[in-house]
Amino acid sequence: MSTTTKRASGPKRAGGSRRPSGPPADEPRPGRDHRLEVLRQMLLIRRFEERCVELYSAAEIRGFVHLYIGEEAVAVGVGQALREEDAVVSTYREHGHALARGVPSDAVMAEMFGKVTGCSRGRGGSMHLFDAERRFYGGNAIVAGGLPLAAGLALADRMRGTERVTCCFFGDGAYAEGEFHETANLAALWQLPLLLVCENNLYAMGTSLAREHAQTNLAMRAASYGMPAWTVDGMDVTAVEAVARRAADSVRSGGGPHFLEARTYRFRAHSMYDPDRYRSKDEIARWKARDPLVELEQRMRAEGILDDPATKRLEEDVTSEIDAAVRSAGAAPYEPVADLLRFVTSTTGSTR
Amino acid sequence: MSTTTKRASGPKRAGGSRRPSGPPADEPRPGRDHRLEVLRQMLLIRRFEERCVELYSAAEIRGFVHLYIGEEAVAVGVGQALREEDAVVSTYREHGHALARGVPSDAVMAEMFGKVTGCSRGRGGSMHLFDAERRFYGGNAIVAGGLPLAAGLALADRMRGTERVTCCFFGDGAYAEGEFHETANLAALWQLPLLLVCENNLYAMGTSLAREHAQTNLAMRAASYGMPAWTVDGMDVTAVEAVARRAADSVRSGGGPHFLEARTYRFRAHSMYDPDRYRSKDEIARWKARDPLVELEQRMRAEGILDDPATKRLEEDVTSEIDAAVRSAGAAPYEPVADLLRFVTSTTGSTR
Amino acid sequence: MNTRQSAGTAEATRTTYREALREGLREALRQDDRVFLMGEDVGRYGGCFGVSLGLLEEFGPDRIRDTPLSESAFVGAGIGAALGGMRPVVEIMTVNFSLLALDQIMNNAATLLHMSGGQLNVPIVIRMTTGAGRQLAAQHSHSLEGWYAHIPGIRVLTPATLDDARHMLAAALADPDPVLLFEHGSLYNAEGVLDGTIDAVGLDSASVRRPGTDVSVITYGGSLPKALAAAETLAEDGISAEVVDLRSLRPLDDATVLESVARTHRAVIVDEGWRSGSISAEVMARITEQSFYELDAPLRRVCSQEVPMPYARQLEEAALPQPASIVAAARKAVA
Amino acid sequence: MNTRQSAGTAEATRTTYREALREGLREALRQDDRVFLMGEDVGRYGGCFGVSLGLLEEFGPDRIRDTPLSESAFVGAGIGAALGGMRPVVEIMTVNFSLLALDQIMNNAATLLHMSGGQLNVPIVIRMTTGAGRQLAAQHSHSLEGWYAHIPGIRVLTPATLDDARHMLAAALADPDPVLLFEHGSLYNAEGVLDGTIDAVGLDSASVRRPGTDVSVITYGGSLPKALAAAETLAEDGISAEVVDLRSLRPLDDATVLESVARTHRAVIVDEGWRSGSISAEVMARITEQSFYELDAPLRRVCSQEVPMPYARQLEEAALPQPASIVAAARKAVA
Ligand SMILES: Cc1ncc(C[n+]2csc(CCOP(=O)(O)OP(=O)(O)O)c2C)c(N)n1
Ligand SMILES: Cc1ncc(C[n+]2csc(CCOP(=O)(O)OP(=O)(O)O)c2C)c(N)n1
Ligand SMILES: [Mg+2]
Ligand SMILES: [Mg+2]
Repeated sequence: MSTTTKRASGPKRAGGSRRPSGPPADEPRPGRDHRLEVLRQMLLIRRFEERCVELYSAAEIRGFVHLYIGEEAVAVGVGQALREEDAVVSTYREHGHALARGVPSDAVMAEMFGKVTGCSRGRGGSMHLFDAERRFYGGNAIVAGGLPLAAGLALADRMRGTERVTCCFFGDGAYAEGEFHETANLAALWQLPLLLVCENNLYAMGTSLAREHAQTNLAMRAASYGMPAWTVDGMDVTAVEAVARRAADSVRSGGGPHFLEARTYRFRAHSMYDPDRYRSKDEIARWKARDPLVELEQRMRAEGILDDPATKRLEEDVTSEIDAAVRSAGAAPYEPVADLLRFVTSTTGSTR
Repeated sequence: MSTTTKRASGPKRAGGSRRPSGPPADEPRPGRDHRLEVLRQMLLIRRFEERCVELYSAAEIRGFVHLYIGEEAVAVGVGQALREEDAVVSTYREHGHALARGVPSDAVMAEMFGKVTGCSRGRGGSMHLFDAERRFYGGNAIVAGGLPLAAGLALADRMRGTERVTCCFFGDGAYAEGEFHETANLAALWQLPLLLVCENNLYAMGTSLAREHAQTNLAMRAASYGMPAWTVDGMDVTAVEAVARRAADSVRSGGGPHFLEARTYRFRAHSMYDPDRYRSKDEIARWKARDPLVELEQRMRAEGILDDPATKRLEEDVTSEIDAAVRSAGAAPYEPVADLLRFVTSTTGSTR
Repeated sequence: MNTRQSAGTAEATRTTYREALREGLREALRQDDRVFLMGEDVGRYGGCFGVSLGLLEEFGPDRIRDTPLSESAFVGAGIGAALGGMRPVVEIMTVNFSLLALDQIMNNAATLLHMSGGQLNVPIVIRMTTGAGRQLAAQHSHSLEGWYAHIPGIRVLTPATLDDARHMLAAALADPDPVLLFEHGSLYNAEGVLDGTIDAVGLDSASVRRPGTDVSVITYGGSLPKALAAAETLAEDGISAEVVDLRSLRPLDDATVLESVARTHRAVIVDEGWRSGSISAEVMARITEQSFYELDAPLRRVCSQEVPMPYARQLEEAALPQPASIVAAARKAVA
Repeated sequence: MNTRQSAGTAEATRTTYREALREGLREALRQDDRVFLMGEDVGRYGGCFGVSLGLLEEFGPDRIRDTPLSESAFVGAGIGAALGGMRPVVEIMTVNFSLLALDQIMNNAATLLHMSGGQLNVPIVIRMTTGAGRQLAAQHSHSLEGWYAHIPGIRVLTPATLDDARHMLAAALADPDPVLLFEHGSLYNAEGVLDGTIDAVGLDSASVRRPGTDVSVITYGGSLPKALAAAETLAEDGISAEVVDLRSLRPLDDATVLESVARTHRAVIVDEGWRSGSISAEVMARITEQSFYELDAPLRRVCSQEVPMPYARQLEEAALPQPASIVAAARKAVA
């Protein structure tokens, strides 16, 4: 959460889609330190997940794992607009959201290993990361199931008169669920301090946007609930950050809920089990050409604030963080089976 | 379903609200017989329900009863646009829909008496009227619960290549439920032959429109799903009929789902138990001044197609129909208790 | 311990179940400003069954919060508000509508504490009306509280007496985890005298509402008055029935049930839920597992017939447990 | 009658549970053009667990119909389509998500026939994956089929064998009422030989999968292989366990269960559902009610621990019924 000092460029054209409709981004262009931090976070997410793939093949990680690779600019860009006291509600594709929120990578990795040192004590796994201290409320694997919850967190803040923002991430698929509709209306009706971030990666599992939604302009439809709704190029972290800051500031100052549609793409399959039969190689290649990490790096190099040694340092930094996470996760104990029935209710004693 | 021969006037201003946005109604003005039939249906619904109030006081009818008085123009106007082969899905406030659909008044009355001659054999009561032969599919008392069902009926027609329309009635309150959102999207996505008729009577029980919806222009929001959506003055049966015909014709000829918002008002409380504390006397009086029955009668008198003797004949006709219905309902037998477990499953034998 | 007596002298007050519930709400709202009531028509309308009448005027629209028709969203928002430090009381009009919010109840409220490894408890209370008897037919009449009791991570309460109606809410709000509170629709108008000496009730134990020696009649909620009426009739025949009110369906207080069965060696379970897979099956299973050798006769149960509740009065009556059917079952048990 | 033998000679074919299900679907789609499959990702993706792979290519997008994420709407649309003369097979990816459609399932599918006084039957089949064992944690792993069996008006099927996977769908589609079909996630890859002489199975009766004389092990679905494995182990100890596969949880085939208990006088019920309020409680209740005097020992059950399913392998394993826990319970029963 460093300060921003230079001018950010406006949102760019999302690959193959209409011109995004975000507000003009006339925020000051971020400084070098900030840029480096953003890049570091994105790189951490990328490398972390690449390592997860290896660990999955090695059967150290099990269950369902959904990779965020390709979408890093959204979590990191939005994350920059949030403060420590804000809350984040996420989905099953949440490694990126968790890491961008500052959940320690070793706690996330240990969680995937199912270890007691995991951020959910190994009870959650990849789909259910939690960190109450950092107000990271999961980790919800029911599509759209986090939306009402986020509205409730925002309601609590509203009723208590705090200036906190609750940010809820969800997908284009989630938008079709009834819970989206109910939550959008409730949030707008009650003017809740809620930032709705729809990660439109064009697919819900194998179902493309146009086969999920009769009308695919998601931001326009969101606006019909009576809240500001903008579209942003989700591959451009600078644009995401600019729009998210503007939205979060407005939410914070009593502007009611805001909706952001981030146009993005997952570079990998939906989950480890998905043979990805439903997307063309061409389409994937076109989007990979807009890799958000590469774009940011190139921009930073063009701006003269990144060079080879710096890149190398970053890579090393991130790799050693992940190495350490894997090591400590591997070494950590499993929770004893005798504790199975803990945490079903808060109080000990009879639970049934 | 008589033919229309004269010009209908366009939709009129709904009491106290914005100008409705229906299409110009340039259909031929209906003839005298048609007008009389429309009036008769509206009168039947009105008098039928007034009798229900008496019978409720006399404890002949029990359970929840929701009156349609004041909203008759919607059921009857839309009903005129439907054909015998079409289907209707309704709510718990469905006496009007059922009668307008041609469900015999004695079968409806017997149902409210809980008699075996009732249109649901006394198992449904006021909230669950059914008539498979007339393709009247209830009578659903879960708010918005009929919407997905209606989409399914329309899907069946679509898949079988028939030209039938399914018409689904629901309220402004139902619009807030997730099932509305999901159904609207599904219908638009699959271009289902579905006519969605939202009876906006400004209240969901005691909750006014503005406290249910952040954005109260329901038709505009419906349009955002990608389907034609019009608003019509629900107190003007001629306007309702004109718009409904246009919509139904379009649906029938492959135009996909259409949405109608009928601006209307219930003159009575939500149900027999409701002390109606949440509406002002003034507001009720203002709407009663736009009684759809009175408006139609006045228009017909002005047009010279209705006079006192004709009104009297109509009233007598309707009264004797209701008298007969009450008599036969009173005389009909209750279903024997030994038959309690019938109709849990279609086949006899073990059901548990 | 089921009740806590107040120190001072207190008078017995005449009241109804509805008013007792309302007093419980009023007290909670007065004592803790984190408490708020949210649901369809809880405010201006006064609650669909009038429970919250007058509370809007006293506490304002922020704390007596009318919601749009959106069961999933406002139950979920209650869960979120609970995570955010509030103490929401969420009202769902009728148990049938709660199915629309079941995803939030099971997949979030009941599960978050565990999924988060103990980090996130959810102090929400969800109230709803349950049960038949008013000819409201198949979408407004079911008794699903026993069904809900299958879900780990929640409490399921069924206040059947005025004292429980008056005090269970406070105990529920004091619990750090989700509590579902089922109010039987046929009880709202029940009148009686509130025990002025009780100022708190516990949630963990069942209660013997009438002692007896020949047969245990185990029940809860809307069936309690019927069981007590049946016990009267049985007494006239010289059969002494002990009536046990489960009060909480999750957790179930096995101990009180088993103690009663140890005294009577015979039991009839009375339950308005559909028979198959009912909570009465669970009570039978617990007894069979733990007190098999105490039993002198097969266990019996009186449940609702397995049929969506019909509207017609004679059919609805036949579908429900009634004092006569309880009497008949108890007679067979002691035969 | 559980099965119908085909007239001609037929060969035994090696297949998997997944393929057997797919063959059942393919056959239904070929034989009746009112049949169609609808659900999230059933088409281009091939079904989230690959059951419908290849069907889109054979039958086209109208009949292998991908839906948006809208469980309530597409299940409700299935109900409507069934009313409209079609024979929909609706797939819900996982039982936890079915909670979003529960209103449609209980308040409409299960209820319409009765509410309409017999006019509207709903010939829909709803398939879903159930069960744990793959470390999918608390929102993808529950076993709610026993819970669903509480609802009158529907059938609840739990195919556990290849033959049932292959043929139950046809019988379900022939039924005029709603049928829920639960496929246990751990069975999809189960391989074996399909009995080529069977060309139809019935839905009304349970099946003795292994005869025995000392103790009845009553189970269904994903627990059947575990029960059979336990029976092997018990046999080594000289204990002869009879394994009964319920096959249908609603209606329950009491007769087969009671006959088995009449032979063995002892029973252990094995059930992946949470213990309290499980279908195993219902089985125990049925036995207690009807065969109390046949029993030589208390009934026992082996269920899932009452906990939202944890991710970590050792915890998940401990939460589920396992052959060892079945063996232990059976030993106690015969002790
Ligand atoms: C209610 C529900 N239905 C179905 C699923 C299975 N499922 C998991 S992710 C997913 C796709 C969601 O798509 P989207 O919201 O666009 O998010 P993305 O995976 O693209 O990030 C589906 C169908 C689920 N988890 N929950
Ligand atoms: C899912 C559900 N929630 C709540 C109710 C209780 N209820 C019955 S009617 C009603 C109001 C519905 O309002 P609207 O849709 O506008 O229809 P109207 O009654 O005005 O015709 C409510 C809250 C219900 N029947 N179903
Ligand atoms: Mg997506
Ligand atoms: Mg209304």
